[in-house]
Amino acid sequence: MSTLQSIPVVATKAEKPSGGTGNLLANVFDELTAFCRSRSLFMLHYCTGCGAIELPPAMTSRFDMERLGIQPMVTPRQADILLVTGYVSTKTLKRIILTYEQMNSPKYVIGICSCTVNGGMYWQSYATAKVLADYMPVDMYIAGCMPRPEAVISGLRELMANIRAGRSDNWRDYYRRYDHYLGNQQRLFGENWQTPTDVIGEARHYGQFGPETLGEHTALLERHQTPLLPFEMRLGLGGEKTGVENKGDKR
Amino acid sequence: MNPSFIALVVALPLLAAFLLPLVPKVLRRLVGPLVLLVVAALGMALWQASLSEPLVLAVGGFRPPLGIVFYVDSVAALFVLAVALVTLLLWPWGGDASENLDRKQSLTLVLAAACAGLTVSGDLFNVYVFYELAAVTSYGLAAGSRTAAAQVATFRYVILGSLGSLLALIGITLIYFRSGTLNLAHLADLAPQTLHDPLGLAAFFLILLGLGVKAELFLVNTWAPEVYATAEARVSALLAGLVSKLALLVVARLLVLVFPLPEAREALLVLGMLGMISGEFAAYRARDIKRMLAWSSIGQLGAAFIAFAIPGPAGVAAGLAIALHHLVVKPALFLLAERWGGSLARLAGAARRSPLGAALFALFALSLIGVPPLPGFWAKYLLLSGLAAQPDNLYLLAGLVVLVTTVVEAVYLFRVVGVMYGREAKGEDAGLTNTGSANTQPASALAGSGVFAALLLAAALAAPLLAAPLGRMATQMSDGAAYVARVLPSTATLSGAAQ
Amino acid sequence: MNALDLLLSLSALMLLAAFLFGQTRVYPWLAGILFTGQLVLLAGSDLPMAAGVGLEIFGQQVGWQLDGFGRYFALITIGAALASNVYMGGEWGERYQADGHSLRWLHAALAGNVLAMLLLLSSKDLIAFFIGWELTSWAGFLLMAQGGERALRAALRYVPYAMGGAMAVLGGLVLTLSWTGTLDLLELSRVMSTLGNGQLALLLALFAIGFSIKMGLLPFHLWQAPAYAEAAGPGTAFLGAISARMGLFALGILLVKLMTLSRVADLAFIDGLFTARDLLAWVAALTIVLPTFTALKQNDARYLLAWHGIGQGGYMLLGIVMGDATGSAGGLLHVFNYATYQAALVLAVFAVMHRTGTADLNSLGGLVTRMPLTFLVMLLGIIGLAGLPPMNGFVSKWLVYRSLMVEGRPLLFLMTVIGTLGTILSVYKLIHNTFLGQLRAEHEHIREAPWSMTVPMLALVILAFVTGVAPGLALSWVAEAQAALGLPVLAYTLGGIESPRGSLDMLWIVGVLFAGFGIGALLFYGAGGRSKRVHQLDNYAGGHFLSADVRYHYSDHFYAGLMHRIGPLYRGSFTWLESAVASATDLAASLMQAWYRQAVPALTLLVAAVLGLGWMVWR
Amino acid sequence: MMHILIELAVMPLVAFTIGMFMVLMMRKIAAKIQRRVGPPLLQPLYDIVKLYAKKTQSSHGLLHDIGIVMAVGGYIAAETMLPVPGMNGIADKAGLLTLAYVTMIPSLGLALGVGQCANPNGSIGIARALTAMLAYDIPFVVIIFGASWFYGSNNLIEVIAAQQAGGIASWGVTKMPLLAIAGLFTLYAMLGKQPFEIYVAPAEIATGPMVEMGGKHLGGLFVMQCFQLFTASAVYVSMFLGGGENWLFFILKLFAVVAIPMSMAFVFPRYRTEDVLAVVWRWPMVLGLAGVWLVMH
Repeated sequence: MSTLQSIPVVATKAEKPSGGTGNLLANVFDELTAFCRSRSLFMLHYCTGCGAIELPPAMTSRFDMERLGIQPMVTPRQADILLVTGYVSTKTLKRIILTYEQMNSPKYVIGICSCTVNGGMYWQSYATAKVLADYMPVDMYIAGCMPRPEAVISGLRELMANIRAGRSDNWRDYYRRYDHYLGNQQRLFGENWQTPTDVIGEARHYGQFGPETLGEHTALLERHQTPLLPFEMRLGLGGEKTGVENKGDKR
Repeated sequence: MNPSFIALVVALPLLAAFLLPLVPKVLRRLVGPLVLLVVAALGMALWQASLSEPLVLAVGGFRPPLGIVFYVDSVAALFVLAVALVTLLLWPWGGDASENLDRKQSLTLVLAAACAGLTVSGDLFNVYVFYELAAVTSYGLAAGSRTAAAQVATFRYVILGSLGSLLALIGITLIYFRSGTLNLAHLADLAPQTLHDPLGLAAFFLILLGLGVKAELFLVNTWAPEVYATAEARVSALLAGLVSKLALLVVARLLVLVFPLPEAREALLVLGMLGMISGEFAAYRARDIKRMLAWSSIGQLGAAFIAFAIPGPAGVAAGLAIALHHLVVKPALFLLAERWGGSLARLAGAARRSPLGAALFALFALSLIGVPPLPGFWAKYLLLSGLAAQPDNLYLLAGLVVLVTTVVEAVYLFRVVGVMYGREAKGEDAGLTNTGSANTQPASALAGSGVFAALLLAAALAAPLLAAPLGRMATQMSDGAAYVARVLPSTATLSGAAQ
Repeated sequence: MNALDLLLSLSALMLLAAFLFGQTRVYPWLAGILFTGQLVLLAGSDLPMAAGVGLEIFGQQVGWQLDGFGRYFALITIGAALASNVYMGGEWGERYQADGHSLRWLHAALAGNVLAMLLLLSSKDLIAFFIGWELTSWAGFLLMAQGGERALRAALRYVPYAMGGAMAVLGGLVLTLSWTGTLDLLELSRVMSTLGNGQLALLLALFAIGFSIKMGLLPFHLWQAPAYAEAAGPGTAFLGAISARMGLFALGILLVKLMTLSRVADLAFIDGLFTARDLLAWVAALTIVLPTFTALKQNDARYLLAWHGIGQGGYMLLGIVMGDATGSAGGLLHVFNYATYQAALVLAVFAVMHRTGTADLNSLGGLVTRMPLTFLVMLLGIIGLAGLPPMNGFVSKWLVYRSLMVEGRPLLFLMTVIGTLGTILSVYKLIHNTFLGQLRAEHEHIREAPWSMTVPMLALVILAFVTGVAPGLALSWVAEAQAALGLPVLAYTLGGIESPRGSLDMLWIVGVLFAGFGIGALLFYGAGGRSKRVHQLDNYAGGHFLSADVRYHYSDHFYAGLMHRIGPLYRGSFTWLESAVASATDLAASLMQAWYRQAVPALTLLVAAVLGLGWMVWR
Repeated sequence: MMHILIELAVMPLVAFTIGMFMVLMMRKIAAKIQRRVGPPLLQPLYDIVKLYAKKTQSSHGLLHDIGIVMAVGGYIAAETMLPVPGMNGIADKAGLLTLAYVTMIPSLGLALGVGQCANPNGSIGIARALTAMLAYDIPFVVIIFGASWFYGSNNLIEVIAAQQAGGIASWGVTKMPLLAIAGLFTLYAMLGKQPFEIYVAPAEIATGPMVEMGGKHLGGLFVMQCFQLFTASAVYVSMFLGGGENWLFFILKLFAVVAIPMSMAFVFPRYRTEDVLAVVWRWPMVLGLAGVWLVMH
């Protein structure tokens, strides 16, 4: 991890779409969705550092991202791409992780600037997380200090190509190797670390559960975590006294 | 029925009052109630008899207009009955030192006699005598609670009362000076020639002011709030409920018989309106329940004056209805207020300590503001429909006054109801609230007002039945010619022939 | 004993029963049976239902007779009472008693209200009418005053209004008697319109003011919201649903039957431009707008609904004043429609109060997962209140709009729509602040309201929905009421109305709407990927970590921008009038007290005597 | 009966397709004004397909979903009440006024869904959006009133027939120019683009109502936007531009109606909520009332 070589650029091999051979209709459908995914990318630019300054030119008339179907979006729910544009301080990283976890898959992370690759000029900072890929799967790094808009655009085009070809599936990695990422996060933030999202539950729900989803770190997490089961609607009618008891009931 | 029984209704209580100290102690407490029961029975009998035709008694056999005449039409009989019943209900049963109690009982009996006398008297001189008798006894009763405040208030009352009597006397003198008689029937006969001029009107006005002191007429009623607030509740109830009505009755008789003039009516109307406005509005800000009731009764009597100002049987019917209704309601309210003196805030939560008392208060309040089907509504209906039927705009204005003041009345009465049913005072205010037995109702007061409430409800249920007798009473009373004809058969036929 | 006698005796019997054993568990069942019996009796009888007994008092005949117009209101009254009765018969009533209130008195007040209203609705002459009117007012007072100190205070504020109204009516009554010589309504309907303009105007003013107070028309509306909101739960529902409509009933009789709208239109303020009828229409329109936007400012769910109750009254009156078949049908239909969803809404709010202990819109939120049935009731209720399809509120409002369009009253039409839009805003705030958004930690263990509360609410909204889909069901009663009142009768179909100038067929509209929802659901659930529920704390907050102790439900000052613009326009509207009257009364009272406190009464007496003599002598 | 069922199915589809191209046009116009190339032809479709095809979708509960269902379903229903060339759907059973109210259902649904998300940004956005609705619907109903009064009917089929009877000379825009201008202004506000998009305000309240919408929830909103554009423009065309004589003219008119406000929109910053109220209650209102007065006299 401390050497440049050990930083994965593409973490996992692309998975073949299921049922790839048999059903023609399903194939067409998968192709269509893959195509649409690659041609419609909503990005959330988490402007942590100086790299953000290169995005406006990339978006506006000079380079016009929209012709590629790329638009800026505002909240993680709406976004497909998380752009991390610069150095990541420990405090910021917490937010980035939360934001990443709140995004809907398939989701892609792009690290812009050298700082996200290896800490860059903040290599020696005690308060900066050096390698973004330790904490979440990164699909694309656009190195440079700062990378010019041309580089940003070309990086995005490459991501599009990857998506189109089904090569960019790192979001699965986060579910499958959650224990790994969580471990790194815990190392940095301490063992009380948790987000209000339920990654393990999602992994189960969407069938992304892997052998490394759970492990010692998730066990630690479960010890600390206040359970965050969503409120299900419930009827619970009747009951003579419960209402009265609950009246002033404070948790 | 023998007309000589009429004398008994005056004589019996008077006699009993004077003989009371002589009666053995064991029986002494029974004398008064027994006498009043007898009077009540007589009143009932008289009412039955007089509904068809009024009764006349020439006392000592001297024919009117020379002798003393007692005239009992159905109204007078009813008031005799009312006097007896109300006095009985407000009878001072005890709870006091013995000699003081004797005095009170005697005074009450004298008051009953005077009131009965006022109702049945057929001439102005007797009216004046009984009026003075009633006045003096009421001074005595008002000061009976022997507190300093009561005595100050009574002193004020005495001064006003005496001045009023003086004015009334001057008025009577003027009338006598002009017409040479004081017999009402005779006066009624002579009035068109002798009294329907400014001087006659002035005499009427003076009498009106004089009697008005008792009838809580506006201008001369400033004694009422203090006296009612400081006197014992039953005395206040007697004065507000009974004595005032009898003074009113006399004024009404004068108006019908001697002064059926627009000017006289106008004076009554204007003073009635002012009384209503001043009473009800003053009550709006009252902070003490007895004062509030006092002002309310001023207002109600204003309404009665307005009613009697309406010409014809309609006015008399309305006036009688209001007067009788008030006669039932106001004493009951005063009885309830006996233990509720002081600041209104102290009543907070009274409904919990005395639920029956509070419920009765609410019932009387509803009737007082005229919520159908309680009798108060019919009284108000008669008054208003009488007023609306008059072409003169002043009557319409009076109607407006009645309507507006009723709203004010509802607000302050229900403010009290609200306080009683509201939350009990807490913390610092708690000291103000009388706790324990202090403002629960004594059984006798509750029983008394319970009887009044029963009367009220009975009247509400029987309203359709009461309409006919009331109408007949009103016709009887408003028919001046019949009065003259009954008392002075010869003259009436003469003037009838002359026409 | 004929049908009306039976009806009234049943009602009186219930009042008696409530007094005797209203606090027991048996009573609600008995009352439920009796109310149902009354409903059946009422719906099944031939019209007009005349009472066998009558009185003669002070020369006036007093009698009772129920026609189609009265029966329409009576049905709604008893229906609302039935729902309220069931609601308070269960757990709600037990809690109410446990809190130290008297359930017996509450039941008695409800039964008393029903009896009083039935008497009012079936009055055959003005005396019976006034008796019913006053009984209704005071029975209403009794219902309002129960449930605590604040309720009592609010009810006391009602007293001067109620009495003022009653006295205005009484004044009108005696003047009517004096001018026409009769108080019989049938007789009056022939005679009253022949009175001169001046007399008619005075009568109109007196009666209309009296009736408006009950109905809460501007500017006499200030009492209503607190009085209705603070009453005990089912009482609020009953009051809100029907009580104020007695004013509308009376106005309907007065304007249409007795005076006739064309005569009212003769009373011109400015010849040909502004008549008394226009004034009424404008009062109704302003009553829609101002109270609705006052409701928008409320932070208590009960007050919010109560203010809407005032506003919705405006639609009803406006419809009746328009006087054509469509408008009056809309106005009348709105009485029924409004009663159904308003009662349901109020009951839902009180169900929330029952569980959480508060109706404060700033301390609730997220209850949809805990009280889904109550939420459903409120959702359907607010759709009705806002007047959107498919609920019945849409149909009645549509009829009123339609009438205003056809009659060519653009400004009045605009007012009604402004009212509707304001309602949409305010009801969204209601449901949002109560049921949506963050569920508070202290409410996590809340349970749904018990059956005794949910069943009446659900029944009411189902009724509101069914009569929204098939308004013809309710329009048959409305047509009967129109006929009884002498209005042109609406030609209706089961789904609405058929007209070349634009018809309304709710069956189709609702059908298509639900088909649309179906397709929408198909697209959503069928076409998309699987979804997973997330916890409310898993929420976008700019990267901030939310926790249960942080309150992030946006509820206070909900329409900040709007209020910034329009708030100053109506802040404290008409309260100045009330306080001016109160101050004037206070001033007058002080002056009068000063008179009675004067130091030298004897001098006054002498001066008065001299002045009086002078007046007598020289006048 | 079969006929009408087919219409009911086809009309929303047509509306959606046209609406999608309107979205494209809107984005293209914005791009051209900003000297950009802009999105490719099928970009709106790509966006919608991608959103629906998201592998993980987070929902805040049943109501969050139902809100979207209501938002889309309500518009699907509304489209059947809007006559297009050759198809009348159920326009004769529900007039203009009904249509106006039916189109409030999607807004209500959306509002419910957003409320369930428990995000204060969303709630603020909805509060502002409802305020904006209050702002533009008031002049809108004035215009509806004027048009209905002029044509003597609430029924869009008749409104369109009356206009087509006499060519351009009998179009609403020539007969009631003031109302037409007011209508265009109102339509502009209704479309919710600059300067009337305070309820979205991305940098302030994170796109307001859409803050928690991802995946098919957001996709549903995109679909709804297509419908919304179509509905607003089709209502305007039916009231003032003679409806559709044939598909070609109809589509041209529709696109023109959307193009006019959109060509202005992207050069504006945005109004605050209270200023939206002020501006919409002033100009279109005055014009509309004057127009109604002219129509009625």
